[in-house]
Amino acid sequence: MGRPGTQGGTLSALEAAAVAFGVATLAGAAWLPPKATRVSGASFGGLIAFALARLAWGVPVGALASVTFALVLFRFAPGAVLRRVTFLVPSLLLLVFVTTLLMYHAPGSPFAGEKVASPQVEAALRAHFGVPKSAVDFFGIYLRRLVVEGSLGPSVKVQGRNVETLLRPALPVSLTLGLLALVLASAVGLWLGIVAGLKPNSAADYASTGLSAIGLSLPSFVLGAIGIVLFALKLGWLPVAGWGDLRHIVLPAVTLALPHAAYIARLARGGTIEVMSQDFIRTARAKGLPESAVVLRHALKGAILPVVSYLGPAAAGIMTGSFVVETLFGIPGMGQWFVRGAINRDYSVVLGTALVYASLVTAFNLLVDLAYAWLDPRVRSRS
Amino acid sequence: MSATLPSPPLLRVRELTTEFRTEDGVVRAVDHVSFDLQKGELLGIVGESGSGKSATSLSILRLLPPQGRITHGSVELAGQDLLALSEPAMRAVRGARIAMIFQDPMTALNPYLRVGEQLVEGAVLHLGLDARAAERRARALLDRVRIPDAAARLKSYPHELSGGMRQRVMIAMALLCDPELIIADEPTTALDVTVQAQILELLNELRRERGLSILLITHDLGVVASTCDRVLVMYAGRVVELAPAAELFARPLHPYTRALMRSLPRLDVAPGGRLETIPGLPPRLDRGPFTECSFAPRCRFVHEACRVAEPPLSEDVPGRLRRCVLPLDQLDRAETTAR
Amino acid sequence: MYRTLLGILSVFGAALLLVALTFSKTLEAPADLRLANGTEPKSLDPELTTGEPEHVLASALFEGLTRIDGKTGKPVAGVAERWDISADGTVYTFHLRDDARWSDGRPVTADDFVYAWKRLLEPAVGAEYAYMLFPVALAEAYNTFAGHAETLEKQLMPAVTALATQSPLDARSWQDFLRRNKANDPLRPVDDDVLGELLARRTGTLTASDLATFRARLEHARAWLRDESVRARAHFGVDHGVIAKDARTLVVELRAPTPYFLQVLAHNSSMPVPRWALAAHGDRWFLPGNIVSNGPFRLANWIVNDHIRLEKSPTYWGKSEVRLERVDMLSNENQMTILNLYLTGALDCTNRYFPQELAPELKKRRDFEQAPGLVVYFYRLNTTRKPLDDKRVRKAINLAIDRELITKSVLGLGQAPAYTFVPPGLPAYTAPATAIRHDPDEARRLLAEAGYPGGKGFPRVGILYNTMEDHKRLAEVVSDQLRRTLGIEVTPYNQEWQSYLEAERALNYDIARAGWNADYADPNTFLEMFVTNGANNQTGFSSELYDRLIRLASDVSLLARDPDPTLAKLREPEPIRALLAATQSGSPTDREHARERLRLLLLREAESILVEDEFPIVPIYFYVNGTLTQPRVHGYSMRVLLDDGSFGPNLQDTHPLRDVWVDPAHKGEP
Amino acid sequence: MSTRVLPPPGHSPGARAWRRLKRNRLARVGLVLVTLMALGCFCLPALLHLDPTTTHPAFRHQPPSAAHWFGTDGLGRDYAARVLAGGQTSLLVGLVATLTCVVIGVLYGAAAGYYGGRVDEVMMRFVDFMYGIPYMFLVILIMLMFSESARGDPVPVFVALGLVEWLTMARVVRGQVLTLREREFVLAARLLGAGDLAIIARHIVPNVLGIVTVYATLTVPTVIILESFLSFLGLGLKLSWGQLVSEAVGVVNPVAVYWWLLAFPSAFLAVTLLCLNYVGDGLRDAVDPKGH
Repeated sequence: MGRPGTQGGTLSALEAAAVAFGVATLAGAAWLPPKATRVSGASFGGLIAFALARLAWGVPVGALASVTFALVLFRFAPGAVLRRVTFLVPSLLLLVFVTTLLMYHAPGSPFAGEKVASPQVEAALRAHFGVPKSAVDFFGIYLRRLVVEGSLGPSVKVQGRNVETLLRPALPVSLTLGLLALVLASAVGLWLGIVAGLKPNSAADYASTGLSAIGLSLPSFVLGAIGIVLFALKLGWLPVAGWGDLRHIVLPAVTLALPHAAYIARLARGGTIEVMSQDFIRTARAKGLPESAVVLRHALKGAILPVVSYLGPAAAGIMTGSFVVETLFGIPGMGQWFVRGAINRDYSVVLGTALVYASLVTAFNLLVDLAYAWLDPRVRSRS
Repeated sequence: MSATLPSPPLLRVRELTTEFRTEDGVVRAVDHVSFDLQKGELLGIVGESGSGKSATSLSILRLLPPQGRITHGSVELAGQDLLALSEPAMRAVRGARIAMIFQDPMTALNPYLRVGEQLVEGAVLHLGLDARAAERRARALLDRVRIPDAAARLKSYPHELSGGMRQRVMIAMALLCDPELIIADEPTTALDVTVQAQILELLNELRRERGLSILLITHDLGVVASTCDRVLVMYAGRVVELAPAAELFARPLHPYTRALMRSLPRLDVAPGGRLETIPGLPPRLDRGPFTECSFAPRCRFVHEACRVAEPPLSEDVPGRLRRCVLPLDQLDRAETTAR
Repeated sequence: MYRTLLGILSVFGAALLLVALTFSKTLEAPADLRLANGTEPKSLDPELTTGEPEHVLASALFEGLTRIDGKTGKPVAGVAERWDISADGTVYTFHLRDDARWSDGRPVTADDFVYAWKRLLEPAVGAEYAYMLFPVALAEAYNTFAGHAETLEKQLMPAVTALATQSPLDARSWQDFLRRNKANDPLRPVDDDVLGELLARRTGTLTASDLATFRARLEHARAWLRDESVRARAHFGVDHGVIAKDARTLVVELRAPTPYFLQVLAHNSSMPVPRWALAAHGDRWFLPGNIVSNGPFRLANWIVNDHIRLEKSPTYWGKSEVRLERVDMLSNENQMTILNLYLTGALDCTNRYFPQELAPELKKRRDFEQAPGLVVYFYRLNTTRKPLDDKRVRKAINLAIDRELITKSVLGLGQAPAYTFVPPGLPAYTAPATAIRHDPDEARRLLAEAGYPGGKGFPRVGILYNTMEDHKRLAEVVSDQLRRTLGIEVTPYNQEWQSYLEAERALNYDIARAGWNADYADPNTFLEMFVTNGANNQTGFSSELYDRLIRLASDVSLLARDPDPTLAKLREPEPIRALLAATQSGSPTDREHARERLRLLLLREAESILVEDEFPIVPIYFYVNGTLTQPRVHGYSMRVLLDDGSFGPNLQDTHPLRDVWVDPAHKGEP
Repeated sequence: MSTRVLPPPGHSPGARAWRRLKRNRLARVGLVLVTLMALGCFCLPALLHLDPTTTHPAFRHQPPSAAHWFGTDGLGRDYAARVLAGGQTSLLVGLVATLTCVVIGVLYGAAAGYYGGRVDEVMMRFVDFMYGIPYMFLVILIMLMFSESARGDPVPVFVALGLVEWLTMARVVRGQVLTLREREFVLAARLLGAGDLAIIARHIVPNVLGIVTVYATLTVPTVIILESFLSFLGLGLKLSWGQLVSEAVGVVNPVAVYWWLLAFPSAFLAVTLLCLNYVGDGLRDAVDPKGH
């Protein structure tokens, strides 16, 4: 009846049309001529810069900074980057809308508490938090808040706070954890994988295979639990949970990194074996280069390329995997908001986290693509 | 054989035997191969693919892949046994005294590094040059191998160069440390015919200019005929014939060499005539040890004697070696009747 | 290539830098006491909070007219230093302390309470706990009547008009219609016999003229509600309900005598709020930096999803009694993490947030304490759905469950099996006789009688529970017991909280797990919810007698008007008749006493309808609260001192932080 | 003729791949173990009359014994029965979700690759967009939407997991199809007037089956792990390995060590995932010996 959830799975005509329009816009971006892509990419880039700069420095400086940024983009950014950015804004809009639809069609409203409130109370709350009964209306309110006020909206469940104030302290925590895990996974994975790949079927190879096996075959929360038992409860070296000093980060980062380290090790091993069988390695050896130079100068780049292309998905995986680890270790990061927002139907929190995640994943994918191009001159000259 | 030649050979290969472990068992890719290479000489090694030519060259430099192993024999460079050297000592030989040019310059050059970076590293390593001197030297060599705008090319990546250019880069790279010996493993196979000739011409020029010895490995008899001093013919991992180039082409002494030549297009045969092919395929090397002549299954002159045992290498004609039991006159007779 | 390595290294460096930056925050001084406080608090606004973690924090940060004493568990003087109660028990005059101060130094005045209470009752604020103050005269009218009038006008009246075309209507569809439109809630305060009769009609048909009467009466009711609401808004807080006589005198008028009112005043919903801070910061007034509070502690730091740091307030009137300097309240829901933190010494008290599954093991420890609580764990049965609309089936389910086994072997903390609904321990209330017991044979017989011999033909039913390990375990045991005893197919399934609430409210379930926590120590808080179409009923259960009993209990004088029809339907009318006589004679105290006993007996009669006749619920067990507390922590007890000098259970599991202290001699012990 | 000259092995690509797979020891062992595991999970409970739901609260937390090989859980249920029953759902979820993802991924990827150009770009941008949505989020929302009607039925989980896992499959297939459509036989078919659908069905799809098999094999473990994450959050299936493991993780503590609760399902899960990974790797090497 009154509550949005009870409408069940059917989309209204307006909602369906809006989704279709969003997809069409996204598709339309592909038909833009290169010049238009430059313009749109630069302006979208400026828009995103404005959203971020406004939070940091306020509207006037933010506007100036973002216009400058847009001009710099237009003038200097590679076409491929601008093309990506062109797709980014419609993608994010579509993401917000689709997520809104999903939330509105999921059963349960954010205003239901254990004790039933009167319809008037609910209406008062809806008005106060800007969560009307229709998804399309909500989308409008949300966008207005985002664009005009530069706010991700108030959280329904954590009173008195906007989503950005909730996420601002959580983001560095998650980023720290995620980046550290990513670096750890890359470092350990690359090292093991390359060592194993250089000497297949050696002891080092078996060791790395064994480690990959552990990382691949158990969910991270099991690894985390085993880590807690061993290092926190049995040995007492590390704290059980919490956040505050460097000792707190060890177990979560390792837990988060291990599955990815395992995968990276596999990729690096494969990459190394493949590279080491290449003719140019023989050429390098024929020059009389010592093996270390052969590996470092000639093999490494090729060996890590498959790993680099995996970093995009890995970053996404680490970010979304982080809430399991954050839950397990009681870390005040983004992941908790993400899960709790969805479960509590805290619409703004869900959208805010989704936006941040999507932007991070996109940004990281762009970085990875750039890194790939930087590492592989053949890709570079093609684009 | 050594008696016929005045000076001690630069490279002396004796009974070289190399085996590969494969999924199907051990393969003997190089089987008791012996030959000498004089200073300034250009020796060609010819054979079908899989005959062991490349394995021979890699064995000389000890660059076999992990599954390959030299099981027997010796390789002496100016009297020094390379197989006895420690790995660091061997590295000092590679690139500095023996350089190698590989078949496909596309894959033999590292795609991730600039041409310049790849060129200079040998000079820095072996000649102890600093980066700038090494680059000067590299540029000079690129000029020498007739690469236009050498300075710019140093900054290029391999994929930005044409095939011929890349092979010139390879040659320049090989020349960088003034080696005594260059092993060129099918240097022209991956190139256009016009470029092939230029590259061969360049190699020959450089040989004359610098007194280089070259071991030219090829499956292309035409290349051998035009450039080599002497020719070694390999089949199934073994030497089947060794002769000065001119003599070999005038009168091949082994049925396999003859078959090879007949499969070449020739100017002295009327156009429209059919090229011959060698029936069957080379033996699978994992089936050894040989209890018969390895060419016997495909040989048109095969007879009982061939089935009994592997024929030895014999010097039936002075200065020439061949691995065949068929008397020379019979061979010639059969040849004419076959025509 | 070395550049690549350099690149990798610089990424490494950047990551480490970020780590360093995150951790470079100034470190806090270690806390005296670290408590587990459940999930992240949603708000510290005492009027708007609803959850247990928020309640604990609000009680530390703010203080009402009264507060709960840690030693006795009883309300004692808080901001009010003393109070006078009128002879009829309906007017309380509170005298506020001279030295009660806000943390910014301002005095706490009677106006602060009037402001806070009006805010609590303001419909637009949407405070869920507004009903706590409903005993105060005009409070309910202030809070709900305008909304009720609007509901009648915008929803019910058009719906009735539309329904009129379908008349005559059979009573079943009529009741269905009333439930769908939630008609009872807005009409409950309306005293109109005609309306009451129509609302209660469960047999026969409703003619067009009935509906017309109903519509006309609705119009009346609407006008009355609107008028009352206007009146309440004009007078409440001014000259009626709650009145600030002067800065230090507050007069509260009650609708009817309410024995538990002093307890209500200790609850966070009636605590004062700083109106100047609200004016300055709006709904962010309780965030660090903005908050002004009047309790024994003040907010020092709030790291979301990690902990809240409280420190002793220097402006609190009783600061000499507060012995803790710094307290950390940990926000973590993961029970196993909390237990492990406790066991590694990183936490002083688990509170109730330890894994229930380990209860039997933990019970053996010396640092473990427990006490029964005023909470009942039960299953709702959807009485509107086949086959649960048959009360024989509902009874069969009640009889098929082995509660003894569940409390002993599944829960193992000493929980009491529940054969009635209201938890034991409430003073002066005795549980009614009950038909609920473990009797598999009778259960099978009843099921066969209902047409499902051996469970044959019984449709598959589900047990809905909200996502949580403890509920899951119980649902699995119960479904297994039902399956094995009755031969019926029962599937436990979970939904996360919001979906679960939605499903319960929409009666979109067969059997649903529920728990009810006493808002105040009185059976009314448990029994009130099962009135017909009550917002928290959520079973579809409806009984005219039950509704009447609950209404009479809220104002026993109504019974005197026409007692016989009601008494005729009761199980034990005699003691009630006797008490009814006693309310009309004797001294005022005797009358008062008789009224209270009469009220409890009426509630008891109501409860017996639940557990002897109708079975809309399956009571499972009564809670036991427990905690692991380090021995150096004192005053955090599961026992309270009773009037007679003996100890009794801390029924509501309250542990005011102002009365907790840490033994310094024990410091350093893990 | 001599036996020395052998004809080249004239096998079909499939048979060659199978031969290579059989030579890969890890893959061979993996295949055998996974098969055994599946057989065990689906047949043993019936054969041994194991009942995963009957509770005996009085006999809870019993360590492994002759009566209960894997001990009992917190409600006194036979843990062996639960591990095996959990295996059924875990394997099923892996299989069904993978099938879903294969169907969507192959169709989508084939269409994108086949039509190419702008169509391809748009379709791939959409995939990027979907990658941008944190997948867990999508799963949670899909599951929330179905949780009301499903009453613990596993189907929404299947659907949800399939719906998020098809992206990689679509990318892989698209890459293959992009090269395939330039191949001679496709051109020939087009010259003969075959329609797009016919070409996709007859020429494209059969040729990507190899790589699809490989990725499908690797998707199964991914899906099983993903389901365990959902279980950890309380959104997963009622009885699966992931569920058992996360329940066991919920009681990891130094007071009472119920090691069997974690050890058995973890071991089963780990062995299965590992074997599937090795089989997948082996398949990849067999189908495409040069790697990616």
